[in-house]
Order: sequence, then C-alpha cells, then structure tokens
Amino acid sequence: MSSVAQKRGFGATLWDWLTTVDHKKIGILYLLGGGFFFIVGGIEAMIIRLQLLTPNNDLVSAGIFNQMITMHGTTMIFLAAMPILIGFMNAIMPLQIGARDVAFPFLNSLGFWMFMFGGIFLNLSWFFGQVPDAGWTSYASLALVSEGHGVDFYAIGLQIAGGGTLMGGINFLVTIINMRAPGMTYMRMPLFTWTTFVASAMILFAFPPLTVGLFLLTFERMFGGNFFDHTMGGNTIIWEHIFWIFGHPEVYILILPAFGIFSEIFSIFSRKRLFGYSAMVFATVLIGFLGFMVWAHHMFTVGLGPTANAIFSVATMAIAIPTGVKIFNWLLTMWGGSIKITTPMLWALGFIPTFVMGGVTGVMLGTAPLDYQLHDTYFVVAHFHYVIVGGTVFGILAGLHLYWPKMFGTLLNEMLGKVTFWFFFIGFHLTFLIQHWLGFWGMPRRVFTYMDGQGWNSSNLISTVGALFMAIGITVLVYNIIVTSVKNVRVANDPWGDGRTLEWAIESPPLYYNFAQTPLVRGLDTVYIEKMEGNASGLTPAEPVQDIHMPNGSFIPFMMSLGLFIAGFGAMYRAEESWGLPVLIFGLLWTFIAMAMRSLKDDLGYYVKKDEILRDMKRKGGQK
Amino acid sequence: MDLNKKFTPETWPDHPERATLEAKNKFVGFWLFLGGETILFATLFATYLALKNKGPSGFEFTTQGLFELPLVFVMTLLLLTSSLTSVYAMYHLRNYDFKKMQLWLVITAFLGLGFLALEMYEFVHYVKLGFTYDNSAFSSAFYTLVGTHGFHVAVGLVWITLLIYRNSKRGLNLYNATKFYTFSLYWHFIDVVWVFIFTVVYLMGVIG
Amino acid sequence: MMKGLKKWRLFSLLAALTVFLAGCGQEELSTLLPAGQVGKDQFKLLMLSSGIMLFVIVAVMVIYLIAIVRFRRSKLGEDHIPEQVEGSHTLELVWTVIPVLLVLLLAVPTVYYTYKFSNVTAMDVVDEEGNAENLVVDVTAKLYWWEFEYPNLGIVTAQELVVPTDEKVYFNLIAADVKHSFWIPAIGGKLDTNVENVNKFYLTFDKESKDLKDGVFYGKCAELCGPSHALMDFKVKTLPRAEFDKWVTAMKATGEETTDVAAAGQGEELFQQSCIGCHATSAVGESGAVGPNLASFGDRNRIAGFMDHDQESLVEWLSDTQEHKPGNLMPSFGEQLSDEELNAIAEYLMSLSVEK
Amino acid sequence: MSDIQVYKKSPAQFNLDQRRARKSMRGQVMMFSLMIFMTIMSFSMVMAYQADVAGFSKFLIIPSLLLFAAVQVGLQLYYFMHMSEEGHGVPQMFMYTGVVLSFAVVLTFVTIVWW
Ligand code: HEA
Ligand code: HEA
Ligand code: HEC
Ligand code: CUA
Ligand SMILES: [Cu+2]
Repeated sequence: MSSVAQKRGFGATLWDWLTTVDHKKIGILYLLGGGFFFIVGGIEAMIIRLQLLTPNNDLVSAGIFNQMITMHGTTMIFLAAMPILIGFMNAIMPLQIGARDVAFPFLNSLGFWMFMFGGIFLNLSWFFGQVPDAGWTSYASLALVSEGHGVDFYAIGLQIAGGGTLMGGINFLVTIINMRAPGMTYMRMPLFTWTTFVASAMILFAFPPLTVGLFLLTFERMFGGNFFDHTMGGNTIIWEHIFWIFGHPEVYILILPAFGIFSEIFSIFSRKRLFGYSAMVFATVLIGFLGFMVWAHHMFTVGLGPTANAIFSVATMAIAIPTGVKIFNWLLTMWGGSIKITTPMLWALGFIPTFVMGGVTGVMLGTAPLDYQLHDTYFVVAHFHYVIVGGTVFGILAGLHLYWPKMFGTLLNEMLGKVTFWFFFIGFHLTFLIQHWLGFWGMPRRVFTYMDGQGWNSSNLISTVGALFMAIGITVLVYNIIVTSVKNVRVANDPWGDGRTLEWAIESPPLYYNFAQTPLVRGLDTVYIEKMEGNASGLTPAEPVQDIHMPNGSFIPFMMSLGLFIAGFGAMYRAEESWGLPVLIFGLLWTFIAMAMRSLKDDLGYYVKKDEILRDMKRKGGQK
Repeated sequence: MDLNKKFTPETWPDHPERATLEAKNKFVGFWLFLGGETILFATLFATYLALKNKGPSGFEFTTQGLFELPLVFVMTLLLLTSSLTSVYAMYHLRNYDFKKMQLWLVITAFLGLGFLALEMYEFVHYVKLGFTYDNSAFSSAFYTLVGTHGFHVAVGLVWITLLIYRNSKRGLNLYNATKFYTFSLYWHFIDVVWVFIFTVVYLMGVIG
Repeated sequence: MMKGLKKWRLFSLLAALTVFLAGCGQEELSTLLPAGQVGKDQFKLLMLSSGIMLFVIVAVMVIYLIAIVRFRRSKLGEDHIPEQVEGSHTLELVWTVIPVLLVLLLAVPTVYYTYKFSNVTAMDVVDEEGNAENLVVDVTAKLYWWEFEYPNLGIVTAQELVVPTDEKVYFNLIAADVKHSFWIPAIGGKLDTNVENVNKFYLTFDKESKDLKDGVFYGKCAELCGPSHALMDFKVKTLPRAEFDKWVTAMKATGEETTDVAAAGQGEELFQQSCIGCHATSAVGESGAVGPNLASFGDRNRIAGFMDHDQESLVEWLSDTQEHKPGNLMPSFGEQLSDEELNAIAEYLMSLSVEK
Repeated sequence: MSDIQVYKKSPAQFNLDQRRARKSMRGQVMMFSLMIFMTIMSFSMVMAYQADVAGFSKFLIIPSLLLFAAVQVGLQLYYFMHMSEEGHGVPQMFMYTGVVLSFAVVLTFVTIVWW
C-alpha cells in the first residue's frame, strides 16, 4: 500500500471505507454515523417540543408522540452519544498511548458495522409504520402489549448494535492494557485514555445484562417465552432490574469519556498539568464501580421496600463525592493557569455550571422520599438533560472542535464555533431550566399533551423556544463543518499550540501507521515535557526505524453485520410469514459463513517497509 | 508472522499462547470476554431464581418433581472429565506435542458431544412431560438458562471441530497456539457455569 | 409624579407576588404547596436538599468565576508558562470531607422518611368489633381510568377519589393491565401500581378540596401506559369526616334503587340496553368492572378524567371516545345511537348523583 | 511481529521444565479428583436428603453445596485455567469484578424481586 497521494475513483474510495480496519477511519465512520443519528434524534426532539408548545396541541397524535419520545431517547443514547464517543476513543486513544493500532482492528470494524446496521434496523421501523413506543426503557408490561413490531425493532436493533458496542469495549480495554508505548505506565496515561478504559470496562459488564434483557424480551414477544407475563408466573420487575442494571452504568459510560475530553481541554487551554491527576484517576475508577451499585434509584417508586430504597438511596448520594473531586480538580487546574478561551474551552467552561446543576438535581432525585414526588416528572427530564446534554453533548461538541484538526487536518472556524456555543448554551438553559419547575408543578413526563389551566403553558412555550435556539446552534455547526471542509486549510501537528499528549506530536491527520517510530514516554504530558526540555518535535523514539506490521482491510465485518441484519427481519416475521424462518436461518448462516471465512483464511497482515517510512519522514518533515 | 517457522520442543516458548503481541491481545481479550460472560450468566441465574416454580394458576411442575438427578449427574461427570482432557491437551500444547494435543482435544469434543446429547435427551423428556418452553415462567427461565449453557457447549464443539480440522496438517505454531488455548479457557468456563447450574438449578432444586 | 411612582410600586409588588405564586404552581396540583403530611415532609426534604445544592452550586461558581476572571491568558501574556502544580492533599481532603458531610446531612432524614412513609402496620388494625380502624382504599389502575374500592365500606367508585380529611388513609395499589403509577402531587409522592403485586402506602389530606379552584385535587398517572397516558387523570375530593360519612351512606343507598323499567326515562332505558354491561350505576359492590362505576357520575368534576363536565362534552365523548382518548377501551356510540338518544343518555348520567 | 525471539533451551533447562510440567500436570489430576469427589459428595448428599436419610437437613446441605461449588470454581480458575500463574493480573481483576457484580445481581433478584 502506497501512501503517495493519488486520485482514486469513487468506487475505490467507497471500498476503502467499507473495508477499512484503520482505527482513525473507523473513528471517522463512527462520527459520521453518530452525527447522522444525532440529527435524527434532534429532529425527533424538536417534534416533541413543538407538540408540547401549547396545551391540547395536535401536531402529532398520541401514538406518534410516544414513538417520538421512545425513538428520541433510544436514538440519542445508543445511536448518537455513545457512538460519537466511541468514535473519539477510536480516533484519539491509540494516539495518546503511542500505539499504531488497536488490539483487534477486525473486531473494531465489526463493532462499527454492527452498530450501523443495528441503528438502521431500528430506524427502518419508521418506514414500516411500526415504531417502538414503550419508552426507551420499554418497561415490560407495556412493551408486551405494544402492538405491531415496534418493540421488536427495538429489541433486535439494540441487540445488534449492543453487540457491536461490547466488541468495541473489549477492544479498547485490550488496546490500553497491551499496546501502550514504552514508558507509558498506567499512571502516565492521559485522562481521556483513562476514562476510555473505565468506560470500556463498564461496557464489558453492563452490556451483557442488556443482552440478556433484550433476549428475554425478544423471546417473550416472538417465541413464546414467559418471563414478564404475570399470568404465566412471570414478573415485570425483573425487566426493570435488568434494564437498570444496564441502564445506570450506561449513563456513566456516556459521561466518563466526556469527562476525559474535558480533562484534556482544561489542561491544554490552561497550559497547566491536570491538578490532582491521581485523584482524578481514582475518582474515575470509583465512579465506574459505584455506578454498578445504584441502579435501583430508578425504581424507588416501584415498591421495593424501605430497606432497599434506603440502601440504594445512600449509595446513590455517595457518587456525588468522587464527581465533586473531579469538578474541583478541574477548577484548580484553571486556577493559576493561563486560560485561553477557544471554542473547545468555551464548551468546557459551559459544562461546569451546567453539569453541576444537573448533578445536584441527581442527588435530589437520589433522596428516595423526595423522589416519590419527582419520579417520572419533568424534573427528571430536566435532570438528565442537564447531565447528558450539559455533560455528554457538551463534551462531544467540545471534542469535535478540539479533535477536528487531528481527525481531518483542518480547523473548524472559531467564530462560527462560538456562535454555535452561545445559541446552544442559551437555548439549552431556556429549554431545560424551566422544566425543573414543571416537575414541581405536577407535570408528568411522557405526556403527549396537557390540559389548559394547569399553569404549565408559558413554561412549555419557553422550553420549546429554547429548543429552537439549540436547533439554530446545531445548524450553524453543520454549516461550519461544510464550509471548513470545502476550504480545507491544512494545519500543522498541534494547531492549538499547547498540546501536551502524544497525539499532538504527529501529523494532522496522522499517517496510517501513526508513529514512524514508537515513542518513548517519559512522564505525564510527555510531549509537554519534551518540549520544555527543548525537543521541538515532542517525541523521543523508543526504537529505530524499522518495518511496521499492519493489518489488512476486510469486507467480512460488513458482511457479518449484514447477515445479522437480515436475520433480524426473519426473526421478527417468523411467526406470521412463511418466509420468516428461512430468512432467519439464511441470515444467521450468512453471518456464520462470513465468520468461518475469517477464521479459515489466515490473515496475517502486511508490512510497511522501512524505505517507505523513511520517505514519508523526509517528505512530511514530521518526526525526526 | 511466519506460519512456517518450525519449532522444536526445545525452542517452543513456555507460554506459546501469549508469545506474540497478537497472541497476548487475544489472550487478554478472551479473559475479558469471560468476565463479561460471568455477568451474562449471573443475570440468567438471577432470572431463573426469581421465576423458579412460578407458573399460571394450577401449574403443577416443581423443581422437586421434575428433575432427574442421576442423568444430570452423569452429564456433570462427562463435562468435568472433558475439562480434564482439555487440560491434557494444553499440557501437550506446552510440550509442543501436536499429535497428542489433537488427540486429547478430540476426546474433549466427544465428551462434550455426549453431554450435549444427554442434555437434549433431558429436554425432550421434559417436553414430553408437558414442560414446554411456553408453558410457564419457570419453564421459560429454565430452558433459557440451561439452554444458553447448552448453546455455549454447541458453539464450543463447532469451534474446536473447525480448529482441529483447519490445523490438522499444519502442526503447532505461535498463531494457532493461542486459538487452542483460548478454546480451552472457554471450555473450562463452560464447566464452571455448569457446576453452578448443577448445584443451583438441579441439586438445590431437588431439595426445594 | 409621586402618585405614578406609588402605583408603579404597587404594580411591581403585585407582579413580584404573582411571579412568586406562579413559582409555586397551582394549589390543586403543585408539590410546592403540599396539602398533606406526606407531601409536607417531602417538601421539607426538598427545601433541605435545595439548600444544600444551592450551597454547592454557589461554592463551585465562586471558584469558577474567580478562576476565569483572574487567570486569562489575555491578562497574563501569550508566553506565560504557569507553574505545573501536581495537586494538593489538603485541598483534596477538603473537597472530599465537606461533600461527605453534606451528603450525610441529607442521608439521615432520607433514611428516616423512607421508613416513615412505608409504615403501613396500622392498615389492618381492627377494633373490638372487627371493624377496621383506618380507612383503606383499594386502587385499581386500568387503561386509562382509576377504580377506587372501599373494601370495609362495601362501595366502589371511579375517577374521583373521595376521602376524609385529617386522618391517615391507606391505599392498596394494583394495576389490572399494564403498569401505571398513582400520584396526587399536592398530597404526597407517588407509588407505582404494578401488575403482579399490591403496593401499600398511606397519605393524609389536610385540606378540604372545596376551597380549591375546581373543588378537587388533581391526580395523575405517572407511568407511561400507552397512547392516552397523558389523559389518565383523576380527581380527589376531600371532605371533613362527617360529610364523608354522609357521602358513604348516600353511596350505599344507590344499591337499593332498582330500576323500574316502566318508569324509567328514555336515557335510562338506553343505558340499560347499551351500557350496563360495562358500567354499574350502583356503588355497592366490588372492583373489577370493565368500565368506571357511574353511580356518582353527576357529582364528578370531569368526564373520563379530563373533559369538561357538561352534557355537551358528554355527548361528544359518547359519540367518539377514541377521538378524545386514543386507545381507550370504551367503544364509540356515534354511529349506533342518534344525537337525540345520546343526549337522553347524557341527561340521565348527569342526574346520577349522591350529593344532591 | 516478525521478530519473535526464539531461544533454544539448554538440555538441563529443558529437562527441568519438562519435569515441572509433569509435576504440575499431576497436580491438575489431583485437583480433578478433588472436583469429582466434591461432585459425588454433593450428589449423594442430595440423594440422601431425597431418601430422607436422617441427619441430612436442608440447612446443612445447601451451604455445603454452595461451598463445594465455589471451591470447584476456584480450582477450575486457578488450576485448569492457570489463573495462578504470572501474567494473570488483568484476568484476575476482571474476573473478580465480574464475580462481585454477579453476586450483587443475584442477591437482588433473590431478595427484592417479589412475586
Ligand atoms: C450522563 C448521564 C447521567 C449522569 C452523569 C447522571 C448522574 C446522576 N444521576 Fe441521573 N439520570 C440520567 C442520566 C445521568 N445521570 C438519565 C438518562 C436518567 C433518566 C432515565 C429515565 O428514566 O429515562 C437519570 C435519572 C436519575 C434518577 C432517577 C430519577 C427518577 O426516575 O425518579 C436518579 C435518582 O437517584 C439519578 C441520580 C443521579 C445522580 C445522583 C447522579 C450523580 O452521578 C451526579 C453527581 C454529580 C454531582 C453531585 C455534581 C458535582 C459534585 C459536586 C460539586 C460535589 C458536591 C456535591 C454534593 C455534596 C451534592 N438520575
Ligand atoms: C443523549 C441523549 C439525549 C440528548 C442529546 C437529548 C436532547 C434533547 N432532548 Fe431528550 N431525551 C433523552 C435523551 C436525550 N435528549 C432521553 C433518554 C429521553 C427519555 C425518553 C423516554 O422517555 O423514553 C428524552 C426525553 C426528552 C423529552 C421528554 C419527552 C417526554 O417525556 O414526553 C424532551 C422534551 O422536552 C426532550 C427534549 C430534548 C431536546 C430539546 C434536546 C436537544 O438538546 C436536541 C438538540 C439537537 C437538535 C435540535 C438537533 C436538530 C438539528 C437540526 C434541526 C438541524 C437541521 C439539520 C440540518 C441542518 C442537516 N427529550
Ligand atoms: C366495552 C365496555 C363499555 C361499554 C359498552 C360502554 N363503556 Fe363507557 N367506559 C368504558 C371504559 C373502559 C371507560 C373508561 C375510559 C377511559 O377513561 O379510559 C368508560 C368511560 C365512560 C364514561 C366516563 C366515566 C367517568 O367516570 O368519567 C362515561 C360517562 C361512559 N363510559 C358512559 C358510557 C355509556 C353512556 C355507554 C353506553 C352508551 C357506555 N359507556 C358503554 C367501557 C364501556
Ligand atoms: Cu396510566 Cu399512565
Ligand atoms: Cu441512574
């Protein structure tokens, strides 16, 4: 494979993207896929808000509204936020630890395609007119009686996408465990790598319960199982537990990588090493662990009994402590630093007050007896949008601006970036601050409309207007991306000028083998250390220039995922259509054969020759 | 990596399953996967425990009445023994004795097959009694838990068959050593799960 | 001039007051204006936790603002390289210990109230004659309506819960089809109605509802239960004990009326033909009917929980139920019955009252 | 990686390693016998209980069953799966985490899920 730039036909480019196992490209694919679903979920959110604009509104029907909230929640969490974060992990984390690739490039690609096909499967429900409508939580009693194939789309689509995520998680874990450059000890890893590690570990332990839950739901709805149907001895509470055993860790899977991105940003744009690094690491791990011990706080009103409620309540509150440690460490990172307010930093600065507000309302919800009042009201909606949008989405948008040059080699326009921020930030608070009071005033969530005369009208109006502001912000962002890509002004290794970690010491975007020579890491913020000691390149090689082993691209991941996608339809129509069962078997066989091809044909990769690397080094003038 | 690189017992590394970076990745990755499997089975166990003996009104099956311990005991012995035979296979893997390793793996596979056959017999027997999958929460949870384990056994059998077949002419190298090794990890893990199924589902079920 | 200013002051005062009052929501359904002991306790917790949280937010914001004002690069110069501080154990300790204390401050009342609210031991207490000492209401949540049975009194009603003030009322909650959640915001926190088990809790009602805007407290279904989840409202009428007893007596009396078919008006007759299969007009009995008990329908505040309670709306409801409450389980009668007939039924239904 | 370092063991080293391997294999067989023994014990206890043999009460049997199962798992992991050997820090950490979480899940389901 030659790196000499040459014009390639569309077909060849497409084939390259379909078969790529390069973590940087897969990162971009995740970003594109996740970005697409973010817009879809955002449009669904806008429809929700427009429906709630006035009392007794009939923009959409009750049934469609329930489909909207379900798809909005599901899309945003599984198909937008998580994939985009995984995209950043893919694109950045290997660079941060000085690796040439991830541990399992093939699995990485498979993970992406499973996510993509799962997401497409889920969203095809719109075209079938049978859309999931039991909420993103799909509580069993309602999910069981939901008519049509809506909930089946949910169960099977998430099953496929979830499998992909699990693979991604294992892949990142092994990458971090085994592929760190010499000298990159655990306690020298950048915080984004650490949060990737903990979030991946959480994926590893949280997704199997989801797999089981969805499996039970699928079998209950389509194959005669009786897990939740109480007339057959089943129990709906089992679903709630299984869902939240997954669901609560899931929200920390969403927030931790964002924490990682913010840690990088605060440190870069304050020109200061992260304050209390080891405490930050410890807090991350602790949040990860505690995250598994609090799931029942979503079930305080289920009637689990006072002892269970009290235990889970106190455990929930405990999470405030490590999270607080993080907040204060970020503040102290800025304190005494040299703060430059760029777009990424602006998002980070917006994040602190927003997330703290969302976090403390979380603790209020964690107060079980108070949650009896607040549960399933707009207060909860306000809480989780404050943490999810104010934490995760702000983190994504911050990361997008921060890492755009590293991923695409060009800087997003700063002016437009700030315009996006202010529209989104103001719109956000307009939308969701008032919802806390809507909750206090007795407005339940998931209502498709509300009667006049309950005192909720103007607040809902304000909320909808705020959402429009957010949409403007996102539109500006899209415009920004298009304009920047068209102009395509190339940037150097470290366009922000204050990069501290390894990814900023190599080209933007990096060559396909990342590092010509594996770097030697001499401490936390190794590039900063090198530069302070006068090594302008920021890198000290740990090995001579030599041949580099690289994996081959493969089309098999795409095919395997396609097989599962086909099997999904077969499973869904098994009971009512004669073609259902054959298609199910066909799809599974397809996947199996693709997989067998992978294991029967040895794929040992190839070598990048030393000459080529030397040539690149001379031409790029990059690493010396 | 060179597949044709020939080793002798003297040059064969002590830990062939993690002698290269790729191998180490697979090795660690597979252990992590088993960590995830642990909680997968835990969720199934939990569901089973919550639903055991539960059925529609008038439901007559109970763990005490249903299970046939002697059969399950034989199954347990088969699977336990297959665990030992796969340890033998790994012993020969480390000794660079390909023939013997293959032999022990084949024995392992046959024991696994025997287990699976008995399990299928058991299921068919229960179904004949009227204890069908869709007959109650208890039956659904039971078949799902034990069936998921059985499915894992079946996957293991297909896996090892393919491995043996694919490598039958090639002998050991550092590329396939990891594959054999991870298979044996998988197989032991299945056995671990079975120990719990035997204890929690069957033995404790019979006690009630 | 002075006068104008005064007026303006008065106006702003009023404005502030309305904002403040609006800030608390409406009395009949705001958790911020609790009208029962449970709600009041929860409000206390809300205030306590809000106070703690405000303190946290202020503390964070102060450090935050000082930091971004003082340490801007534009002030410090482009080339300034700050000291690379590793951390501080003292500070680390401070911001671990203070939050621990704050959390403990909140955790203690949390545990206390968790146990307090779940204490239903008095539910089954009986006096010497074997009569229950406390009022118990069995609530059954159905798609999309509420049934209230008073097991010790032998009466059933629907959609409008009637309870005495100033005493503990105990609730048994269950759902008949899918999961719902029983919530009277102004009175106290919610509890889910599950399909497979009975949930128990208590509430107290400190305030007579007749002083409220609509004369009732609002109740809500707080768990997504299908298309008309949003419309699954119910109302709560609270009466002093004596009036409550009177109401009970009147309800019991509906069981003695037998329909004299000859004497019945057209509305009643039609009702007996088309509706009686699902709706009872006698309040005496047990829960489990297909449709809401209509014995006291004329006394209700709303139709089907949310529609205006007048004849016109009732006819609308009867002629097209799905239009108003998508997915509900009552058939529409617009095609089957003429407007005249519907009006007759409506008139009859509006006359069903125990309070007159 | 192309450059797998190939070391040729000295005959003495090789013989030593072989002896060690054989010894550890004998250990494995011992452990296997132990496992079989425990399985038989468990099985016969329950059979005895079923046959109403005096002295076999539930409260004796259930804890012993669980104990035997736990020990067997330990043996599988530490002997058969070599978790005791060096280089297994990560597997240990993740398996233990998995076990702790599994325990929490099962505990929940047998306590606060009602029927
Ligand atoms: C990114 C996602 C995210 C994050 C990070 C969090 C974080 C937290 N969440 Fe949230 N939560 C959700 C996403 C998230 N949540 C979602 C999606 C739902 C709804 C799901 C649904 O039903 O659809 C939900 C619902 C939810 C509930 C259930 C409400 C209900 O349905 O009744 C509860 C209850 O305890 C809760 C609590 C918490 C707590 C205590 C935290 C803590 O982690 C917050 C910790 C942070 C801080 C506290 C701020 C910083 C700390 C300091 C400055 C130190 C000092 C602070 C104190 C002393 C208090 N959350
Ligand atoms: C990552 C998670 C995430 C994110 C980012 C969001 C983002 C938003 N959410 Fe969402 N939300 C959830 C997760 C999330 N939400 C979940 C889990 C639920 C619960 C679901 C349930 O109950 O089951 C929920 C529920 C929920 C509700 C409650 C529904 C109900 O209970 O009835 C509301 C109502 O206001 C809402 C609003 C919004 C809004 C306005 C945004 C905004 O921030 C969205 C902003 C984005 C856009 C506005 C993009 C639109 C872009 C354009 C229009 C640009 C045009 C296109 C081009 C130029 C190409 N959400
Ligand atoms: C198949 C059963 C069924 C039949 C027949 C039926 N109903 Fe209903 N009815 C219901 C159900 C169920 C509801 C509750 C709907 C809801 O609120 O979701 C209801 C609600 C009502 C309500 C509102 C009750 C309240 O308390 O607010 C009225 C009034 C009513 N029905 C009148 C009638 C009349 C009059 C007829 C005959 C012409 C009739 N119903 C026939 C099932 C039935
Ligand atoms: Cu009933 Cu919502
Ligand atoms: Cu949670």
